[in-house]
Amino acid sequence: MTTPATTETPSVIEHLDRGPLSMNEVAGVIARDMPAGAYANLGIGHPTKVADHLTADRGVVLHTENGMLGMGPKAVGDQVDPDLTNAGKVPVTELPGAAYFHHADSFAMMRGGHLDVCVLGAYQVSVHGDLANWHTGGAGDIPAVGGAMDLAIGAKQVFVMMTLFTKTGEPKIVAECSYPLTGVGCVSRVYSDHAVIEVGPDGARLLETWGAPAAELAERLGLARSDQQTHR
Amino acid sequence: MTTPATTETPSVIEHLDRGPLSMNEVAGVIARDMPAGAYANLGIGHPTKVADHLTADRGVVLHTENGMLGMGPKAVGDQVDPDLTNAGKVPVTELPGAAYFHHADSFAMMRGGHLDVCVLGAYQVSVHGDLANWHTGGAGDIPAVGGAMDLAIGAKQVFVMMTLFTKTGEPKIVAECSYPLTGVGCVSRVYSDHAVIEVGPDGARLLETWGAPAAELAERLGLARSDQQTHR
Amino acid sequence: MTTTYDSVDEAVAGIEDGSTVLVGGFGLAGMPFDLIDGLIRQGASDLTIVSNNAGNGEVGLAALLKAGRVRKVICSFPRQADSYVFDELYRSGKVELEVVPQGNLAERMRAAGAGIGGFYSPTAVGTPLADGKEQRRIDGRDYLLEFPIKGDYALVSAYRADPMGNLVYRKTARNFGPVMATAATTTIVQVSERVPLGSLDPEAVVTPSIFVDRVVQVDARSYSVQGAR
Amino acid sequence: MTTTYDSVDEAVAGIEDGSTVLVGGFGLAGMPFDLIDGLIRQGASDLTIVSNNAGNGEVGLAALLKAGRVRKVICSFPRQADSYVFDELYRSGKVELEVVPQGNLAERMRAAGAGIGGFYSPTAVGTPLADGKEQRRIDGRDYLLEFPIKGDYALVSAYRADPMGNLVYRKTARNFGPVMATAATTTIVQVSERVPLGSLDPEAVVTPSIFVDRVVQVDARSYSVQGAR
Repeated sequence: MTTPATTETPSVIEHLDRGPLSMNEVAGVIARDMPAGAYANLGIGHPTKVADHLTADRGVVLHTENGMLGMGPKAVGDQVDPDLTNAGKVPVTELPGAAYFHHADSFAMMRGGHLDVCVLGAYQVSVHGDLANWHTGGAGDIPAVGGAMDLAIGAKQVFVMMTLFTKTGEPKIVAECSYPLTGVGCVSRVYSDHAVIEVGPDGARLLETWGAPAAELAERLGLARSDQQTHR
Repeated sequence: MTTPATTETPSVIEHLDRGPLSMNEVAGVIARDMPAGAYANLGIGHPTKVADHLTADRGVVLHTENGMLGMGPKAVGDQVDPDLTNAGKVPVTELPGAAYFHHADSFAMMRGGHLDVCVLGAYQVSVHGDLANWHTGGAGDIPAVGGAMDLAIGAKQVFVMMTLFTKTGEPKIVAECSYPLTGVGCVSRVYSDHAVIEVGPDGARLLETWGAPAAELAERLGLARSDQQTHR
Repeated sequence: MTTTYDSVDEAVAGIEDGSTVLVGGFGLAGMPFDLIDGLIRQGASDLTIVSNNAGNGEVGLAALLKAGRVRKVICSFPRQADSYVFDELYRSGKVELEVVPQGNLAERMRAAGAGIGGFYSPTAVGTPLADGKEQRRIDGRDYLLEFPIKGDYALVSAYRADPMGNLVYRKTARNFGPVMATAATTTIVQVSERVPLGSLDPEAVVTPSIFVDRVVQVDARSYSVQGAR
Repeated sequence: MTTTYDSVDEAVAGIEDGSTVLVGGFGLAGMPFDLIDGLIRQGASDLTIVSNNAGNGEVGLAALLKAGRVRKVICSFPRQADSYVFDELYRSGKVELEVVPQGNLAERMRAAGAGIGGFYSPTAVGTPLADGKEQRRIDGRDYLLEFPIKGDYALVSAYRADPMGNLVYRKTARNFGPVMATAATTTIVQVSERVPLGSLDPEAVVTPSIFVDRVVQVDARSYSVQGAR
């Protein structure tokens, strides 16, 4: 059951009849919000699950930065071809209307702002849309950025898919990222187990919640309760 | 008959048993000097005649900046295809092993120094290899550069094909170009009706003459007679 | 997302006065004649046209120029044997001209499409076309700083399109088309043939559909006749 | 001019100590395993390797690293589940690392091949990877100045070559190959198939022969087995 909140948060949708979403369900919500006919990049890891929720009639065309548009589902059995993988090096398939191109052309496509949506994981996202997803900053860690920084600045909209809190309960939406940045002001929305949150120049705003009212989540996240638009 | 000069110009070859070359014969000399297996661009106009003197066994591959490697001879009769022209917009043919590419890739190929030789026409060439071939500098002239400046700086060697003197007898090899420049220090050799002349950082040097001894041409060109290496 | 139109007039609808329009073609090869004729009917004026040439005879870009719709031409080679329409407008001060070396023209559009803010090109160093440009020595060689040329619209002629908008070209008619398709907000393409989904080899697609907004099929014969002039 | 060799050892002959070697492949797809094995046998050391990753398990680049031949790695993503050879060398200070965002890595090699002296990229602005780079605001957006990465050699895996050296690739094994082929003084290519002159579609050639110096055919099966790991 969906309960439109009417008091403090006029536009937020609260799903209070259930608990938080699984990451697979989060993928479903992202798929729901993907514009019809969008060209989208789903990065690696969790975000690639969004593809499982996109039906053909939506006309979403998937880009993988290792040189392909029109990527199909993961390859199974005889479909596995070592020459055809996604950016996570997982064997995938090819859909009719696909096109291959080399790495410079593929990243030109991203950097040039031609992709409609990119979905990335994150360690932290700031209320203003800064993204930290490539490096924990730990002294012993080997830095490895891959295509994350290019993806972060390339798409018209960058969606982040992540759990809203760390395993120890710390919010991953923050006033300022403490981890090394991947990009500045690049994220437009965060899709998480507890909520969909808009971020950007005007701060963070809860759009939709699961398992808890917006006011409660705003409190846990340290967002101002009055309109969820300003970080305290 | 070939008469190697032995006095003042130890390496110059003087062809004194005949008059100056026709432009078609100049094209033949350029073809003779084209390295086997070279990738070459013949620009537009006169230099395209070099192709007529290149036999298949030389393995020279022709580039045209409007997007092709492996260009064949001019198209005749039924071969004419409006979608297949050279840079001078003349219909041409395609040889086995040809490849098409777009304009940015084509000029990247040139600018990146991958062509071995480019042959261009010129108004003037300085003894140090400066090239003027795009604009007379006349007040009423409409400037039009085309690919000349890109070609001038792109190939490993730039050959100029031109008459050595203007219709009024002025040398077109000069101490400094009076026409607007196309490129600085970019020409390596001038092939003309009267002589082949090396130009570059050390000045101009006659390599081969037709119809007149090197000393006489050096005098007309204002090159120092002692070794033809320095412009007076 | 790519939309396929039944008529040229629908395909060029909405082009605003003052737009920058990238027009493909090198001479006649790859020139989108039908789209240019549509643009003339459509009526947009005060246009900046970016193309390699500035029109031949009284067709295509020459007709657009003659109709008084063009404020400025950015091209590499305006002067041709039959470019008298442009020549007269230019000499009488009725059209502005920016001459750009052909490779810089292509690369500046490539930069616009690739999200590159500027690049250092060795072309034109030491020439009059370097005037006003920032020069920089890198690794012992001199370069000029060149900025992107972005179009509001691109008019491109291709050979075949599938229903998604993937394109292939024919021979040297490819020229500026694929670059311009990446560099414009809205890319409008005329094609000789429309082919079913899955019939283009994914290894051989030249312009992926992501760069294509509108497609219209035109009579292949008319293009061919024009090109053979 | 392209030379076709009968053996991998001939194809990789002459690579000097201290060379910068561009190595194609993204993960295992397009990885030139046979050429890397040849390079290990050939013995060149003190190498700078430019590649997307820094080796998997103990094969390919990992084997080259393990053999102590690599002074520096320039890559976007060294850390992988099975990159323990690199990890240990890096942590013990035996190999240098320059991490470059994947798109900048590709574009910097493209610039080397295209004669571009430098370019302004929006990638990595405001991040630790911007440290030491020149920043410039162009048209309201911030960019970093990036310089070309040029190779002395490129090792590339392609699908088919004709006798001139024209290349086509297969699916996403294309990745860095065509870019690296343009960016190296000497480009060495392993192919699964050699095909007669005229059998590659000129419209679909991905790497024109001008970029290819040496070609050697390798056993397709061995590549396939490696890739399927």
